[in-house]
Amino acid sequence: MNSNLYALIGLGVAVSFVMALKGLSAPKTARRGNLIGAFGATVATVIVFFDPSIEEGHNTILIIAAIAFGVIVGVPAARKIQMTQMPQLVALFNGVGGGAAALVAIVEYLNLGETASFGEVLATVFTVLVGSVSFSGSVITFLKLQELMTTRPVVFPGGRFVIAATLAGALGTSGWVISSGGTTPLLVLAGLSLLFGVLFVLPVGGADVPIVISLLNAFTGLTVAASGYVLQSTLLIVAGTLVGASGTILTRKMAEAMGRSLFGTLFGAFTAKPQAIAEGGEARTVKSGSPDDVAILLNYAQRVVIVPGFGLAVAQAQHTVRELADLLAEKGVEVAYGIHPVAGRMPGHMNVLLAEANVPYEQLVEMEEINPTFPQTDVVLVVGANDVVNPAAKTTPGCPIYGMPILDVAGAGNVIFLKRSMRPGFAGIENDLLYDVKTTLLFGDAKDSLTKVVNALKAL
Amino acid sequence: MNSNLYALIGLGVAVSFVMALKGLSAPKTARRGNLIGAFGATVATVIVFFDPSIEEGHNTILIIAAIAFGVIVGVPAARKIQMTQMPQLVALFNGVGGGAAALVAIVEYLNLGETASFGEVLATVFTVLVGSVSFSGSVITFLKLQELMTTRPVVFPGGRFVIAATLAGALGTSGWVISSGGTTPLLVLAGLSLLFGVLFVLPVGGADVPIVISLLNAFTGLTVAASGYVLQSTLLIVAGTLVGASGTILTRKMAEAMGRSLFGTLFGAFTAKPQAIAEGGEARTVKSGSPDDVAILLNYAQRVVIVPGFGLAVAQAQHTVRELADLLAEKGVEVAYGIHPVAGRMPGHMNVLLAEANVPYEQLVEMEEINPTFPQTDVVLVVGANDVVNPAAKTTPGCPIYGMPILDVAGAGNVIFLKRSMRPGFAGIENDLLYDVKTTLLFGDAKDSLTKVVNALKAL
Amino acid sequence: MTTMAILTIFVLSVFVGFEVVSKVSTTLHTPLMSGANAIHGIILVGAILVAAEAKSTLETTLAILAVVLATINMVGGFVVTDRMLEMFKGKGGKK
Amino acid sequence: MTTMAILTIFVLSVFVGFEVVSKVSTTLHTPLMSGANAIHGIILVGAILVAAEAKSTLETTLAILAVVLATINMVGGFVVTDRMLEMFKGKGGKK
Ligand SMILES: NC(=O)c1ccc[n+]([C@@H]2O[C@H](COP(=O)([O-])OP(=O)(O)OC[C@H]3O[C@@H](n4cnc5c(N)ncnc54)[C@H](OP(=O)(O)O)[C@@H]3O)[C@@H](O)[C@H]2O)c1
Ligand SMILES: NC(=O)c1ccc[n+]([C@@H]2O[C@H](COP(=O)([O-])OP(=O)(O)OC[C@H]3O[C@@H](n4cnc5c(N)ncnc54)[C@H](OP(=O)(O)O)[C@@H]3O)[C@@H](O)[C@H]2O)c1
Repeated sequence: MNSNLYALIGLGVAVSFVMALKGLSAPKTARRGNLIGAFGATVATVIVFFDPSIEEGHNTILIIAAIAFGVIVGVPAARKIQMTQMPQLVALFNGVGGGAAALVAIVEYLNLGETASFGEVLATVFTVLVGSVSFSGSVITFLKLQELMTTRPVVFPGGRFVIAATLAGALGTSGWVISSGGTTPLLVLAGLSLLFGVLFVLPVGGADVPIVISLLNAFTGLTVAASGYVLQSTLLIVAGTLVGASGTILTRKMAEAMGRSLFGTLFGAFTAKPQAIAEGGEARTVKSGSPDDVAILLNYAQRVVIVPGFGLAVAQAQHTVRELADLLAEKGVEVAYGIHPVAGRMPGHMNVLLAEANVPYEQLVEMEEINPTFPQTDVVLVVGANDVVNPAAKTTPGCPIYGMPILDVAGAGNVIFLKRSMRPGFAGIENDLLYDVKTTLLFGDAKDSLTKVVNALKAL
Repeated sequence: MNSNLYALIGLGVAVSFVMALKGLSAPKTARRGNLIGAFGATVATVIVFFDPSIEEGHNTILIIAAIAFGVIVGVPAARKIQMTQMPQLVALFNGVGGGAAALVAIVEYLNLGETASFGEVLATVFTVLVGSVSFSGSVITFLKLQELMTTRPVVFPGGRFVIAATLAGALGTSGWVISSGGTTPLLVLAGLSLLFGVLFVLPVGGADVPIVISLLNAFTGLTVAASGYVLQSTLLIVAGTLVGASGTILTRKMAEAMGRSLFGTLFGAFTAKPQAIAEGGEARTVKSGSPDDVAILLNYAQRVVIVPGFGLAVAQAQHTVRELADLLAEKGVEVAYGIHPVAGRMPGHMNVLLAEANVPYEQLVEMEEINPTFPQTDVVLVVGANDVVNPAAKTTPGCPIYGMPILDVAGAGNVIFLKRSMRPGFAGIENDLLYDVKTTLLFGDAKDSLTKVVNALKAL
Repeated sequence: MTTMAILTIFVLSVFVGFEVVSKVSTTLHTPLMSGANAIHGIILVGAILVAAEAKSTLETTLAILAVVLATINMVGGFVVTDRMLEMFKGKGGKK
Repeated sequence: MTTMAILTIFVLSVFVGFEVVSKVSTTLHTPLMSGANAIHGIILVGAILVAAEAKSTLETTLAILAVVLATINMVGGFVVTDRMLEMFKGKGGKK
């Protein structure tokens, strides 16, 4: 293919990525934006086979087979995954991207051999280091989110020294690669970087994992840009930098939405004082109620606020909750949903679920707006939420969610929790509100409980 | 200077321009943004003397003298100009920028001679054409705004053919330059382009002149980018393109604020039907009042809306209007200012003036918000405004302001106009509202009239 | 391409990246992250380039592995983003 | 610098220019226009470059004229913009 035409198409693809990101940042255009990006990526993948710099036909069959295999693995995973498990899938996709970038850098390094310029070696080292960190870090976030390992910060004695030593080792090895070259130091670098990725993510509290995914995502973008430099592909430079820059902004925005600083997220576990929660110190009593009790409370309320959380997603109770809300509205009760920005397991999770259940948009009220209305609210119905209403975020410095803004449901007349047990939420900390005199607990799966309450209400 | 360092500083300057534009688009950061831009420009001007590609010392004294002369002309003009004349000054500054770009292109063309590549000749032709249009067009807008010539669209029979012929001539000459080269065709091109600039702006209605300034501003930006291509200066390419792109967006936004399409602005005069206003056909009567009449009307009102316009700026009546408003507020009358986006002679003109007079920000109400409140308003006090309240914008297709959203003051109980005569406003069209039964006219300079009204009010 | 050109392109891309997402609402954080994630799957292009030049078995193996991983990143990323956004269907216009 | 690099830089600059002003309020239209106007006064750099290379009297005359015009554009533009913005002083924080 004519090399000017080829470069022009590459520029067009870069533009499509800008438009994709732009589209994705507004609800109206989000889906179209994603499709534009997918289209651009497809074009880029097809035309690269006509790159004037490559030897035609070499390894082509193998490459096409590899792509087909990747599609066969990736598409069904993306299609079948449940909404509740979306974040870990995104983490995994990000990780494989980082891994791919590191591999590309290694192969190109082997290929260039002695002819590699200083800049190229530097970019290679950067890609291998950051790409490996992104890969292993993403795998750990996956394990945490999938609850294949504990979601709490993992800190071991002297942990911060081990981390610092690993990082120093990785940086030292980078110097080694740059000064003397060769394959061995590069592989050592990859190994140390993988280890560092693991150590880096382990101490992050589960609640902060999405922030880390977003950060690793930005990192991977930068490795792609660095690969673009080595491979002399403007498209990779632009696309990678775009992701790196927008990912950084996004990470900061997500941290803000959770009321944390980025620094605190990453290193909080080291600086926090050990928690002094007297677990089980005194056996406190809770008030548990029947579906009928709950129905009566709701029936005589003027205003009810429903606070959905992760449990609603697990129980797939969004349709039942809607039924209950409609029933109450018919009875003249004012109903609103209080949406915490990080309720559930991904930002916007609750909006997605309730949108799926056709809950009218006007009933979804964001945290800042709903908080002042709790004192005028008679009953708050907390459906499978816990951390987002936990007053410890305000009262217990050092706990994993300290500093996160919460829904101030304690201001309302009555609080009803629908959950299955006394187990804590994602952050793994006790919720004092469960023991409050205002609180009634209705144990059981959220969907079952809601169905019972609806029936009881109808019978009243 | 080391050429890498030189290029790096250039990149830094480009970044400072991005930050300047970004700063300028939010009120809090606007001033700082402008200063950052000025700083970047100063740095660029100093370091260009160390450009590795130029012969050291050649013409340096002359250049520094020229810069000093430019400063001596430019700074006092910018410092002394009255707020009301700001737009024409901006137009003039833009014009000289376009002229400078055209001259630079011509000199570089002479300098390159036979060695100019096809791309360079193309960029030169573009710069000369567009730069010259920008120059002469800006001069005409200056003359219009300064009212050294009529502000109404100038259309002469067959005008559109003359314009089309001039444009065709300019494009033909461009082809001539590209195909055969040489100085003569380039100078012919410059001449034809200057003529085209004049013809292009003449038919634009005075009210649309700021839009044209903004458009020419964007054009000039593009010529700077093209010069950057010829001179191989990344800084000029980036800075020029930034201005070209942001200027285009700004032009569209300004046109929107005035409720016009860009196309209509530029070519409206040709497509509009000739106006059939029966000027002086029947002698219509107006109701003129004394300051005492006005004071009484205001005194017994519950709610008064003040609509400031260009006449307020001319009369420098902003402080007196504030005094009146404070007096009314003391008497328990509810007072608000209705701000039309294009009242005055530049966007935001009224905000600037009223801010200068320390009018509390809360009292300034934008058009969309104030319009629904007119039916609940007893008295509207129109101070030196005309076009922005002219119902012809809704009722008379083909008039220069047709389609512009207006302040619906006719919905209020009484309308008082403070103006000096029955002369029309900027757009040069009659205002039927002046003849309305609801309307009282208080003739005289706005500041004098307001002072009299204040005194009458105090005496009541 | 000169180093300065690359640096300029890099800096400008940073600005575009910053600006383009600066107005995103909380609701769209996840789809945006996921979409950006899919975009860096464009490393697939790099993987194909090195695979097409790979000579030794080691190089070929690593490069082909990179192609597989990058494909999963890209294709999976776009599909999962689309699925997420589908949920907003019919609601999207309202905010 | 290659043509492709220049084209890429151009396209990215267009996006930056579009995005950076996309949120401006009506109140700031004039200062923004005037500030952008001052920025294209950077043609002064070009004028100085050609003036420093000018050989014939014609070239020198035209180039020096360009330097004068560009200086007026740049310096006057920044000063007048600053004056405009000064008016908002103390009010700026409110919107
Ligand atoms: N949105 C995000 O971006 C995001 C991402 C990652 C992490 N996070 C973190 O996730 C947490 C979100 O808070 P949250 O209040 O929504 O969730 P949560 O604190 O994790 O609480 C969920 C509650 O739902 C209950 N539950 C689980 N399955 C249930 C079922 N089938 N029926 C009824 N109840 C059920 C659980 O109690 P039982 O086990 O007793 O039933 C648990 O107390 C925050 O810590 C946040 O930082 C958020
Ligand atoms: N804001 C912008 O961006 C901008 C830029 C350029 C053009 N424009 C156009 O300018 C117009 C603005 O409308 P506008 O209503 O503000 O102004 P206008 O329509 O020009 O009317 C101004 C009125 O003020 C009166 N006046 C002038 N000097 C006065 C004085 N010393 N004391 C009292 N009255 C005085 C004039 O009448 P007398 O002569 O009888 O006193 C005139 O009727 C629109 O057509 C708009 O499109 C706006």
